[in-house]
Amino acid sequence: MSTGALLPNSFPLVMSTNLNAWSDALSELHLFGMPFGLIIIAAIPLVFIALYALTYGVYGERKISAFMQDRLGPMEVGKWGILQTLADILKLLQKEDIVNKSADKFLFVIGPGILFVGAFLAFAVLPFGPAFIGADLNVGLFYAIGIVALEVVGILAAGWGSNNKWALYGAIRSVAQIVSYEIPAAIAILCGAMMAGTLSMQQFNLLQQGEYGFLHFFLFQNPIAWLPFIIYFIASLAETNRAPFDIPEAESELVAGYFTEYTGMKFAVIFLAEYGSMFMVSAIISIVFLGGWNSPLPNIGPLSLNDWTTGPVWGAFWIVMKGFFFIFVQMWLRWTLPRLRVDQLMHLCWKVLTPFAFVAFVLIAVWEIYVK
Amino acid sequence: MGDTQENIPQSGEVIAAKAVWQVINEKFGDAVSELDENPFMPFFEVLKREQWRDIALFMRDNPKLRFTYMACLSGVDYPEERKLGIVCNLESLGELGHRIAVKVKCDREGGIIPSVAKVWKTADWHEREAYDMYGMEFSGHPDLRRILCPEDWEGYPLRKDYQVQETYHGIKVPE
Amino acid sequence: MSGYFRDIGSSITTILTGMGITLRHFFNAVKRKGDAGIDEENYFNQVDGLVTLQYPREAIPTPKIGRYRLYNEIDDCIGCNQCARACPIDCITIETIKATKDDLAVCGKTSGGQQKRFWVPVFDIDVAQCMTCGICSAVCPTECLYHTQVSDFSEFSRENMIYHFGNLTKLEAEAKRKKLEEEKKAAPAPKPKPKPAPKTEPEKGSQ
Amino acid sequence: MQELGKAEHSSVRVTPKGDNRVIIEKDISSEEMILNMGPQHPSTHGVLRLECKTDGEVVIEAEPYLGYLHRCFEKHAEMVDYPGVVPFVDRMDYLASMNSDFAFCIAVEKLLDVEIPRRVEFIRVIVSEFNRIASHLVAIGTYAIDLGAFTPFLFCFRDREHILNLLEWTSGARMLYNYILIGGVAYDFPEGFKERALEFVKYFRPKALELQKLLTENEIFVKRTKGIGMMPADVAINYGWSGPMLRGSGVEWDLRKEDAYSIYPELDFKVCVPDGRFSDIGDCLSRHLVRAMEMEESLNIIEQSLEMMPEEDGFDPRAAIPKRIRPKAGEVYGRAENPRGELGFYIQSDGKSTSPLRCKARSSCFVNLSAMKELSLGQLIPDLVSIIGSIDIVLGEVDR
Repeated sequence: MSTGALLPNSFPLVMSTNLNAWSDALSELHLFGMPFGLIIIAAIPLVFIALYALTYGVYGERKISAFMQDRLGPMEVGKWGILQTLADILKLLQKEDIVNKSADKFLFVIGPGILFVGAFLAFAVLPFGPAFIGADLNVGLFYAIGIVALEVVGILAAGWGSNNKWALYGAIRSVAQIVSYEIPAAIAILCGAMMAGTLSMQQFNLLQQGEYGFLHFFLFQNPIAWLPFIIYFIASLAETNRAPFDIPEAESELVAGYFTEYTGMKFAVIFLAEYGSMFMVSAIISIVFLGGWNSPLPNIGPLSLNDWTTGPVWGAFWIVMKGFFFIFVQMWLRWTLPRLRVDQLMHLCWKVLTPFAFVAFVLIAVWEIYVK
Repeated sequence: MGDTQENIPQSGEVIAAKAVWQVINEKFGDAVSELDENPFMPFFEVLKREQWRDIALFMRDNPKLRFTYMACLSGVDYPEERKLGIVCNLESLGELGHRIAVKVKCDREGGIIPSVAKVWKTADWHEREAYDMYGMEFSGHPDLRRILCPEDWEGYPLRKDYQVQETYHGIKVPE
Repeated sequence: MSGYFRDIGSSITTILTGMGITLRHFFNAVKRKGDAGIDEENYFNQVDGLVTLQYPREAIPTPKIGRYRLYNEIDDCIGCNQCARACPIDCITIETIKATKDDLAVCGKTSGGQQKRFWVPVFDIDVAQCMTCGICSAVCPTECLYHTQVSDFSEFSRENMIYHFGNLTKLEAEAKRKKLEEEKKAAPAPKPKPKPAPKTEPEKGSQ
Repeated sequence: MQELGKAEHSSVRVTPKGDNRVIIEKDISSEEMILNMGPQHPSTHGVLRLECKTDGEVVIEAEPYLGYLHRCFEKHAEMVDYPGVVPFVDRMDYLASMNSDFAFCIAVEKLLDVEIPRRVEFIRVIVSEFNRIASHLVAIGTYAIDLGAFTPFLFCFRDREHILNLLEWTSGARMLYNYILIGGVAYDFPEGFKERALEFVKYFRPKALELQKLLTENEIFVKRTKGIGMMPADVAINYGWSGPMLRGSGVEWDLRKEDAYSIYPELDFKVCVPDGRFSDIGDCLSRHLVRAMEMEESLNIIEQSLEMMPEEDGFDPRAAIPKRIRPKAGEVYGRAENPRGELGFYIQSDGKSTSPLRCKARSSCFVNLSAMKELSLGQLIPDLVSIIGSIDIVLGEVDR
């Protein structure tokens, strides 16, 4: 459980063995008396969200959905339509920024802002590999769950401020949904915290480290962990308003839900926030249950695959890949399933997921005390 | 009627319609006209149109008739008779399977026909449409408004003497 | 209670079935159906994989019978006006001038060998209005009016959607009209025959 | 007369019931809100406007407003001659033009005295059954979209595309065919049509099965549709429902059997009614199932009629078309089974002119939609969407 398992004898920074070596070094960087390094630390998740949302989020989703539906998807801008999202962003930038006359201007403007900030703030505790984390809080997980829920405020502000009945419906539905699904999600995550005995994100990763790769992940160490894993995954779909729980933006019922009235860049920001929180929940689930930035490859005799694929850069690679995998599953579900109804959604939350989460909680506690 | 397959049920249709008409004639006497043995659409006319709703209800509920299904209700203009009218194609679903058409006529200006919207719900919107297109009133209709044209449209478009209005809310009406 | 668990069970199995189907399509995306036309043998050869085409560059060919843009072969047109009368939406406008006797040779014959008796200075088709029903081409006695396979003919201006097929310019038409007047004056009313052509071979076009 | 009033109401009442219905506690109800659904709304399938009185998510009442797509079909029909009406008929139910043409031609042919060649009848049946599949595919696909599943929609459209290609190959147009003419059809089948059509049947069966697995059997889909929008059989008849809607309520009534027009009596097919094992009879799921089953039946019909169709060299499908269509004076009500129900034409001819004196189109969607107000009572907004989707309206036909 020590950091010594990381690659030894490397360059002091690039291949640092110390936990959080890059972010610590950066935070001490001052230029002209300004905490320049901190700005970089803050900028890295921002750049990451933007880049990932541009490439994998929007373009990937469009391509994945297209392939699942026997279509080609975007093909015109660039080879295989790779630059399609850039073109879309350019289009959105040029669009007129309409604030309708009867809207509550303050709420209308601040809504997407809160949404984005909520999604973005959670990235502060997200470890991009062993060497980089925005802030290694000892309550990192708790913070992440809490701050993602800030989105509710943004959605409500956007929906109410739009002064549109559809937007209002969308916002109310969304708030009810997110607040409800916090409970099974939190309990499921608590199961993970119980297995780890910590709330610090980096500690989670360290605890799941080992030469047998994926066998050290909580999901494979504890058979009961599958239950909270699935519960959290389902709840995270609801929290990020993804299908089959996309009833707040149900396009066939509520036109576009809480962002019906948004145009141009504000619309783009809402989208960015959605993709941001999609990655956030995917990263949380992979940290808590699937070893975060640890390599899933085991050492098999002379093939020390695990050692070869461990390191600061590899760590970043693994966590991003795991996040992307869960995002793929989210997209996959979205392009397969119909949408639930409002009351069925609540039924699923309160009558299925929450009891099962409690059961899982108890079972895990029993396992931790008596079996382990 | 060239098609042989269609010929056989057609002639049977007229016979069945005749039996139906006799039942109605027994009950209502001279309120209904003679049966027109049109091979494609045997029909009779309701001469006393105040009784149309009673006839309709009788046709729906009498066990010998059971015209449960109204296929169509069309408004018609009869300019040479100075009348407007409706033609109802009725049918009995199930083992009886007979069908007949009923005509009801009213005056061209301010004509009133009793509504059968409560007898057959189909008639609800069809009567609204007939009112929209021809302008006859349906007394007792639950919600007699225009249905296809805008509320404030002038005139009744399917009347033979209809003149299209020139502008509608400042928009020129083509032709 | 058993219903509760049965619901959960069937939800999971049906969702997994559905996901299996979409995943199979996802992996089938390396194949493409291609742009085989319906009249080609291999149309149903590739049943999996992507089916869409990048339209302007790739397109499924229109079958020969394709009934799209209306075209008039004016050299064969005898100006009988049947198409304009048959058209349910009146998108064809025809003006004809009777050819004078000495002009008949100039006026020429159709490819079917029928003598043309009319100049057709105006033969306008408003293809923006045309609903490609094919009624006009069915009544055309000389089969000079027909729908082509060109299905994509958008224009930026609506005026460009009116296709002019007339075989005389305005000046020429004026000259012909004058000539006809003179001929009429010269030979007073030699039994005017308003529509000679259409009755000769009606319904030929429909076969 | 008091009895009259009572009797008038006696058979007509929809009692919304079902496992999945939500019971709303009235003490938490608040102010009513008027919600305008449409005319531009993704799930109203065109330009239908529903004025919903809502209490939270619950629709207390939804009043449909029509006429946004009113194109004066009946007036047009009085202006143009009989063959000219057919293209306008095409444009009424633009998803099932062949079937609409068929209905209109049946009506006019009843007035005229024409012998229709046997091969023409087969051609008509085959193309209209193809079009029925295409139309049901749209119905099922858009229903999937209404319920939030996008992929089945595109699968449906992928398969519909093949049908459109087949129909374009034989008729020259993709959507608005003007193919079935009064007394005949426009063209004979092209060379090789039979083989391609059979290939399509072979291709489509597994795809329909896949669609069934992906959509119809999906638990979420079942939960969204089962027990929603219940319509008892007697009320459905009283509303004049027809086609898949009426059969969804368990009434075995199909004009192809009842009227036995064209060559349908010679063909072996069954009238699809739900058996109540998967759905509550009369709910949205039943209607969906009927459509899915009818596609299978249409495939059977196509196979049979392709086999039975008499082959004739140099066959002229227009031979029986009268030179001048001027029916004798009279009136007729002709109808055919459209994918959406009974499409009937009441035609009145004065025997003098070549255009009808009166041509009333009894459109199936118009009648089916008229039950919307009653069906929507006390439903949730998502259920309202589900109900509209299951009615499968084509606004072109509703408004004519």
